[in-house]
Amino acid sequence: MAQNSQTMYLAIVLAPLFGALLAGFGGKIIGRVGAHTVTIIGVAIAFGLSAMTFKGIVFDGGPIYDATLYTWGVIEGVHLEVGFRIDELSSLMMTVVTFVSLMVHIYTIGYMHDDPGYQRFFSYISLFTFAMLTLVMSNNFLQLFFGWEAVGVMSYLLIGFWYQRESAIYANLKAFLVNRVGDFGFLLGIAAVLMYFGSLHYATVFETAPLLRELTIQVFPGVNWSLMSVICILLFIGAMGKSAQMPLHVWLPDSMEGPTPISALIHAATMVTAGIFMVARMSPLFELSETALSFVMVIGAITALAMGLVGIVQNDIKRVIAYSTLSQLGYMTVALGASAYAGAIFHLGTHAFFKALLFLGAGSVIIAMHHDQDIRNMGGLRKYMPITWITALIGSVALIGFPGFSGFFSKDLIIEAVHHSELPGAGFAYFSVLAGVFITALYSFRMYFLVFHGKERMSASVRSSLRETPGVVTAPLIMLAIPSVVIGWMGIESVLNGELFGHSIMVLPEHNVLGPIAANFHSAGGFVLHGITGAPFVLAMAGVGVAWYLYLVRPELPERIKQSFALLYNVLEQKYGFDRFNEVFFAGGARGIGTVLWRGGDAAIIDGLVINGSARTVAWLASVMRHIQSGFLFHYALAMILGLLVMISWFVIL
Amino acid sequence: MVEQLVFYALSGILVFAGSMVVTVRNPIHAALFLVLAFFTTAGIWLLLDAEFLAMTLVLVYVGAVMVLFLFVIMMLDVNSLVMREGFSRYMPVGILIAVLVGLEIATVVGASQFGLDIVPAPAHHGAGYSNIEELGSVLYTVYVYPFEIASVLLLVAIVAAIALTLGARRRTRKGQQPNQQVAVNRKDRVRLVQMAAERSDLETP
Amino acid sequence: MSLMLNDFLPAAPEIFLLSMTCLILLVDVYVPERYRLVTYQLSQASLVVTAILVMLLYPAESVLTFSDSFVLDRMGSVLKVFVLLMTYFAFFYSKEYLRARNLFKGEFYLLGLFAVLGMMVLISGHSFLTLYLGLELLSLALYALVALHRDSIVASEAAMKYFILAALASGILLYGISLLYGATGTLDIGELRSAIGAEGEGRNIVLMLGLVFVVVGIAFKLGAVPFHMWVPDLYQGAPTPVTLFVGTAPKLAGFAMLMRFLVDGMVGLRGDWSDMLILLAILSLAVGNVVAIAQTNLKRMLGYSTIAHMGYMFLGLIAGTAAGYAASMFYIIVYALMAMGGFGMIILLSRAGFESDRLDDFRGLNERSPWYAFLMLILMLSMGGLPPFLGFWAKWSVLRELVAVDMVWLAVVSVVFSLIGLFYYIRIVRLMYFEKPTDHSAVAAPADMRVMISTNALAILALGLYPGALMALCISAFAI
Amino acid sequence: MLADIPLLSLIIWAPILGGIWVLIAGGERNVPTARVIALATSILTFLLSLPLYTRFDLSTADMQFVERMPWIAAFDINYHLGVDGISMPLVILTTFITVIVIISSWSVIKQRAAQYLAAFLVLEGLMVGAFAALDSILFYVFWEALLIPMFLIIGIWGGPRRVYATIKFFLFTFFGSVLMLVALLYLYAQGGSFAIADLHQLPLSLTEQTLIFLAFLAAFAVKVPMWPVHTWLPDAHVEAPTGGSVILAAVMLKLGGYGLIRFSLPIAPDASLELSGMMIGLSLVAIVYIGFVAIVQPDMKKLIAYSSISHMGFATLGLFIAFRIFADTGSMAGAGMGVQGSLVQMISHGFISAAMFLCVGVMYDRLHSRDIKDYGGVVNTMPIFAAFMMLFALANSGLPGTSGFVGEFMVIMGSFKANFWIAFLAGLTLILGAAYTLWMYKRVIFGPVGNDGVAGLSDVNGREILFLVLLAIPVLWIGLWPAPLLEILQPSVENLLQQIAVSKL
Amino acid sequence: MIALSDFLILGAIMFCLGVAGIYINRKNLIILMMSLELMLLAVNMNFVAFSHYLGDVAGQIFVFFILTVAAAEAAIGLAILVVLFRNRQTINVGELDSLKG
Repeated sequence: MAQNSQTMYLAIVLAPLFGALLAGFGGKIIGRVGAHTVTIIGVAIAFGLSAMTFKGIVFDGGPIYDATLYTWGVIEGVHLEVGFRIDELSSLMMTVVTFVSLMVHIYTIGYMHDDPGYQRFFSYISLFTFAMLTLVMSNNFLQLFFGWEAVGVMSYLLIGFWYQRESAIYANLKAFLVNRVGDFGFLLGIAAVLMYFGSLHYATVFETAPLLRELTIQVFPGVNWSLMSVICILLFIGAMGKSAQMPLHVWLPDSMEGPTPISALIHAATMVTAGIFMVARMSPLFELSETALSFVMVIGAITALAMGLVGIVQNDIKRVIAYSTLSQLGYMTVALGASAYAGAIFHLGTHAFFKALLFLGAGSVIIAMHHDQDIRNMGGLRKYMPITWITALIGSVALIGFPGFSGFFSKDLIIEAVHHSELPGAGFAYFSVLAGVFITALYSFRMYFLVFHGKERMSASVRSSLRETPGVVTAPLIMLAIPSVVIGWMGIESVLNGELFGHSIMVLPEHNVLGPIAANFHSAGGFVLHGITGAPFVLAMAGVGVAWYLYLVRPELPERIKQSFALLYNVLEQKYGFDRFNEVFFAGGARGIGTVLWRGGDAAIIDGLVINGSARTVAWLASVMRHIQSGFLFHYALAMILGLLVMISWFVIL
Repeated sequence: MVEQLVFYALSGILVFAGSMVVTVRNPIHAALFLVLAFFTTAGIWLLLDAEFLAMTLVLVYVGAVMVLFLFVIMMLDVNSLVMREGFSRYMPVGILIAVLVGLEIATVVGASQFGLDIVPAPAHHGAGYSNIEELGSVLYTVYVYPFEIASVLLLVAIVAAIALTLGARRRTRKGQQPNQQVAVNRKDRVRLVQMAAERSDLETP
Repeated sequence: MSLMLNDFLPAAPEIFLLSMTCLILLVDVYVPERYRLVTYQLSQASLVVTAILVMLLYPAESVLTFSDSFVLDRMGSVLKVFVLLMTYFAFFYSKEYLRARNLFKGEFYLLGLFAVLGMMVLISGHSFLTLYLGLELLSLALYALVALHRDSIVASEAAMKYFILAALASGILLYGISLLYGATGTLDIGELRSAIGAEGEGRNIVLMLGLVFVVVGIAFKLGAVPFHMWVPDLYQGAPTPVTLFVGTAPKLAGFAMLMRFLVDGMVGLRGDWSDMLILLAILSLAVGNVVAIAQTNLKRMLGYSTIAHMGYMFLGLIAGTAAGYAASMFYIIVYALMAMGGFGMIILLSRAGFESDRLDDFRGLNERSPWYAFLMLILMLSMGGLPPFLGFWAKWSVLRELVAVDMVWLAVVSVVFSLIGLFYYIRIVRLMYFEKPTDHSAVAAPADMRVMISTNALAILALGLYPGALMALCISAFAI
Repeated sequence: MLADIPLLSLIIWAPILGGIWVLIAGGERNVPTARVIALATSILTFLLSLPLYTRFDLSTADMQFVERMPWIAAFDINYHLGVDGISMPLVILTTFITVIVIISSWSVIKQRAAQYLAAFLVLEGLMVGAFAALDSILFYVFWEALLIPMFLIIGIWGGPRRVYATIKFFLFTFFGSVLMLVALLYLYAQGGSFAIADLHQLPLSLTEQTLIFLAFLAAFAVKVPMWPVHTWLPDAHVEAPTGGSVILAAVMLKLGGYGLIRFSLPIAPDASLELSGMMIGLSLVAIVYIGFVAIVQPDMKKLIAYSSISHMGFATLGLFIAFRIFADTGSMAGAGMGVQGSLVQMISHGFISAAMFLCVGVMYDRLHSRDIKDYGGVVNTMPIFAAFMMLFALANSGLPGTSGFVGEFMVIMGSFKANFWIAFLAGLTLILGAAYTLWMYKRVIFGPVGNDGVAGLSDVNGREILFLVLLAIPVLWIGLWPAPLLEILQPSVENLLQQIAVSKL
Repeated sequence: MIALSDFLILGAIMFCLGVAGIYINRKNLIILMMSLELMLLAVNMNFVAFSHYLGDVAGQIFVFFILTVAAAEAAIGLAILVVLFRNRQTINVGELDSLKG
């Protein structure tokens, strides 16, 4: 049995890898069709097996699998291994990842149809799937980090897929470096884990963790910090990078430079959730540090609110969705901070579907618009693209958390959970998530109205060619729209009663914010009814209403508001100046320091002064001393006598 | 007393002669002062019962070496060379150094180490003493090896001097030879050659 | 006092050499110019036979003869063999050079042989008198050799300078000897040693003054700073074969003189003379290595390099142990071998009208002749003290002894200077390998010369790979 | 039977004799023959070195394949060779990289090709000798002698400022070495032996140890190179021909780290402990300072050279955090992570830096420029090459799954144990390394075709693919499964830690 | 009675005169060579004096050899001088500087 499941899990991981290698190295041989065939088969196998695993573990109560595949290395008795831990959490993630990936693969056939890098692209996204699976299936920190970095690299490659575009290769470098900042913290966190636990194996670490709860360490001499807080915050810094939390969010909007919206989708629906997944996975550690939880919650809250605000002023359809993603990630992070890990993962799942839907819908629009992405040039598209329109509407409604749609369940759960949280910062977080609901509704429907309703602002030539996109594009839309509607109904109960995650997530009793909600929970329908009476619903509706008024009824108003709140607008337009600051301070600073150290330190002081300086001194000495050898006999004799005189004086007289 | 008087007198002459050797400009004068120095030294050596050496000094040095010096001076005709410049402006420093060296040596070998109270003067030899005999008796026995080397040394000097100065001198000097240039005759430069107006060998190829 | 045949036996090599020299002198007078080679061959044969005699007479312990004024000991025998070997090579290398410049005359070889005789006398000298006479015999022959190229302006200038300064130095040496004689009443090295007694016993101010003068005299002979001024001028000015000769064998004799005076005679004043040698060594290392950098003439540069090498050689003596003396001896032998190769290369590359003694003449040698460039590389890097060449072991030996007596600071000083020294040696390598040649003519040297120089340079490498035998030989020379 | 073969001697002398053969049989007029002989020799040597691995006894820290013959009897100096878990991988690294170098310079070097190949073969033998020597003087001879071929390689076949660079390289290294020589002689004076094993046992006072440590440091720090004696490296690399850079970075720098492990640490453990703070400081300066300097380099080779310094900073850091851990906890438990990491880092850097320099070499052979600004959009014309370079660039920035990660990871893990801030500063390399490597990659490889030169590039040929693949294999292998390597290192590192944990005072 | 030190000091004076003669004289090589003779004379003076006061004949023997050597040396020195003069038409010390640096 164990052998069988190991083979199966290996198959899940290796099938996409195999496809990727075939498409990557044999791209020329197997051709375009061959490339997408092998990769889709690979991912499909992975999805099928993942779904089986999910079913086996969650519904059939199958055993949790935790075993080593091979020993990576043994250092001083510490076994560093590569292995799988398949439990509720990871099987869920596997399913989500492979499903989204499968959809992406299919969608790509149409979207990338004319791209010369067709095979390469399939290879990349399959490889990405492999990396993501490595990450989620890991049973130890080392492999987690492997996957972690691997998805980073794949996102780097994907964003820079169109390597001829200056903006793309700028964005991918930026994404990689910002992620590296997170990884830096993450790696330090792993180092701390290894040092104090003596192992990187999840099970061992989680088992030992409560014993080390009271341990403090001194990062700064004389200041005692709880070990758990330090570890968790360090790990969370990694999550901040990957899940694009402030202030490490800057890479995500730029990453939309990748082939839209496929790589964008990967970033939005899959890779960025790695951070959320990781924190949930580490719940046995985070639970032990309220400081860390508070930190997580506050960061998440800031991100949720601030990024939503930026979303309002964006005009690029992908960017609006990107900022929306940032904001939603903030929600998930808040949930994590509130110890509502299940809620976070739930939102992660629902978000994956409706956001994927939105991205693919946007992609569909972009295809139709001949790769014009500016929503100010759109309008009234619903007439031309009915399927896209309907599915986009479903997506938007789900996003704003309209009761009954999937987003509603997860988002309401988070808001409730935060409400129940008693950690420092919970108040602020609660305010943020509530305000966020309004803002989400505002930017979502701003986009929706501008794209699908109102005046048709595109050029005549574009308008004349506007038509619904082909089946390979719309099919995934429809397939994603269905779960966007139903997944909430299906999931909410098992999330709340703990069935879905079993023991894969640990929550301490004093942090159990989902407990009270579960206690009041009777049925999904009841939850929906309860939701209609709650503040979030009102705020969402207000948001939709404002959007309707501003962008459909009085389209000239936004311009006036923009002018009267120019300062605020500019701040949002500049995305709070993060990019500029990073560009000037970090990028410029690093180059500046580098130049100073190089020209000043290496070239001037070490080389110029010390090395060449001493060489020059010797050369100078040589040229001076050779003149003592004047060629005149009397000087020679004088030197001898002087030598004699000195020697007599020194050795005889003195 | 007399001995001392003679010694100081001779010493004074010797030092004077020595100073003159190194300071006069004319090498012939210098050579003559050196001869004077040798003579006075020989005198002083007589005070030290070194009759053979005193004689040798006069014979070898004055009789051979100094003559050789003078001979070379004459041969090179250096007297006619212009000797305008005097001593260097650094001469005071040079003299100072020499004086310092002298003073240092003198402190060491002075009365504190070799005064009469430490090294008493030995009695002079009696009338029957032969310095030559004493030297001779050891020179060819105890010192036969150095003696042989000395002979080789002289041989080297002969070989060297001959090798350096004798032999067919190659005329590769670059300098002008005015006396020879002025003294040329027509016959040295111009040769009249008799030849036929036509070449005879061309007729019979 | 009567001499038996047995008393002559220890000096048999010297006697043989002298006889042969006289014979060659006569032969040379009578053979016609075109058979001049006979003189050369006879000279070489004499050297070989003399060397064999020396080896046959290799003594188990020191033997004194000629009223103790001659000593036959192992150090002396080893040095003599090497003196003869160097001279053999020097004569060999010089043959073609002299022929090409119409200098191939008997006098060169005769004077050379006389110089060898002087060196052997010096090496075996066991009284001030024999040491002095040996030194003078050597010097007189060398003066004449330097000036032998009578048409050369620089050679005669070099000879004159050398003559005046050497005479000054021997005056100083003699003055020192006179003071030592006055202080101890003896001219014999053995008696001097017992008169001074154990270290620190018989020390007095007169002895010290005498010691200073003697050290200065010897330092001049070896070319230690500040008594080195003659060295670069002589090296540059003298015809290359003479430079080669002056730069090799007499160094061994100089070393022997140093040993006879300071170690055999005045070991009781070791503390004092080693202080003096420290001063001379540091100055030599500094001046030699630094000034060499500024040179453009290879012979002159090698002159400065000699000065520096003498500084290193002193280090072993400063250590003041038997092993230290052995290290110094090893050093001086190794140095002589390297210098021989270096000057040999200059001779090899020269031809009539072209001395090949400027650094620039070596430019791009690797393109003209990779083999000779490689040989020169070996020689230069060996002089620079780089393993696996023999020169490294020489430095290694003296440094080892220095460190063994806790004079690490001096060792560090000397290695710092060796860094500077390395710079000018690799400059040659640089010219040969990294630059384009200005002169593309092929190396024209007869085959026997090529073989000899190759042997010479490869010996530096081979002995570098297996230095044990030569080291053991030097150590055994001082084993008691 | 097989056990009697003097394997190490063969590995040392086969390439040296092969080099001589190349010069004699190949010569300048017969370069193809020279190439074949050189390649055959290098492959033969590599094959000869493989039994070192296959027949290596993993259970012991003792020296294996030991050969011992008297060399200089008067001073008890022996021709004494042997390898343990620390030196064995380095020997194989050397023989492997030499094969790569010979292949890589197959048709690239036009001038005096036979001499070039011979120099590398001789160099190979000498480097192996240095790694395998168990007598300090033998080690020193190899150590110094290998300067000579390197000096010539840079000087003859190098770039425009080659003379300056090579002389700087030569004098820098020589200066360090001679101080080491004095230290060795001092140790001999104290203990009467030059055998490295005896030196390890020699009791020394703290002052002695400190001075000896500093003397050794002068030699090894220059080779590693550590800040501030690193400035020869960028110059040397920039001017050296590709093969020279490869050997320099891949093997010669390792000699410095190896020297620290073999000499400094066990001979002067107390001084190492005393000075570990300084050493860690210098290592961190190398990592951070040099990381910043690397970012702004306009020349690809210089950039990689600086990155080498930065990476070698990890090697030295890993060694000396052991002492901090020891000072803090009183035991060496946990210190092995850093030391092993340091060794892994050295070996991995051998492959990665070689690959990076070869990548630059591949471009240089085509465009004859190393300036980043002369490139741009190379991927358009050389996609296969770009893929390889991407792999190596990522390895250079320490991506997990490549060998570059393993060493850095282990050292950071180890240094966290010593001090949070050490790990923090060391960890900065994650960002800096990625920044300088990928920024360069971006400017060179990505983007639209930069100029006509780039437009005319042809992709890598079979020979180039061959050596890039050959290098990619170990890079990935060590990255994905370092266990075999760690297994080799483990006993020797443990033994080393035991040695240095015992005070000599 | 004359003290030994008197002879020695006389010798010292002569020695210094000789030495000084070599380097303060910048004109004439022949005078330089004469100065050398003065130095040797000083040395001889020392030997003879010591020999007398020590009652040891060896000193005088040494002087005998010094005289021999000095004569030989003078011969060679003058021969070199002649060669030099033939080459350069001068024996001016101050012009003897083609080798330097």
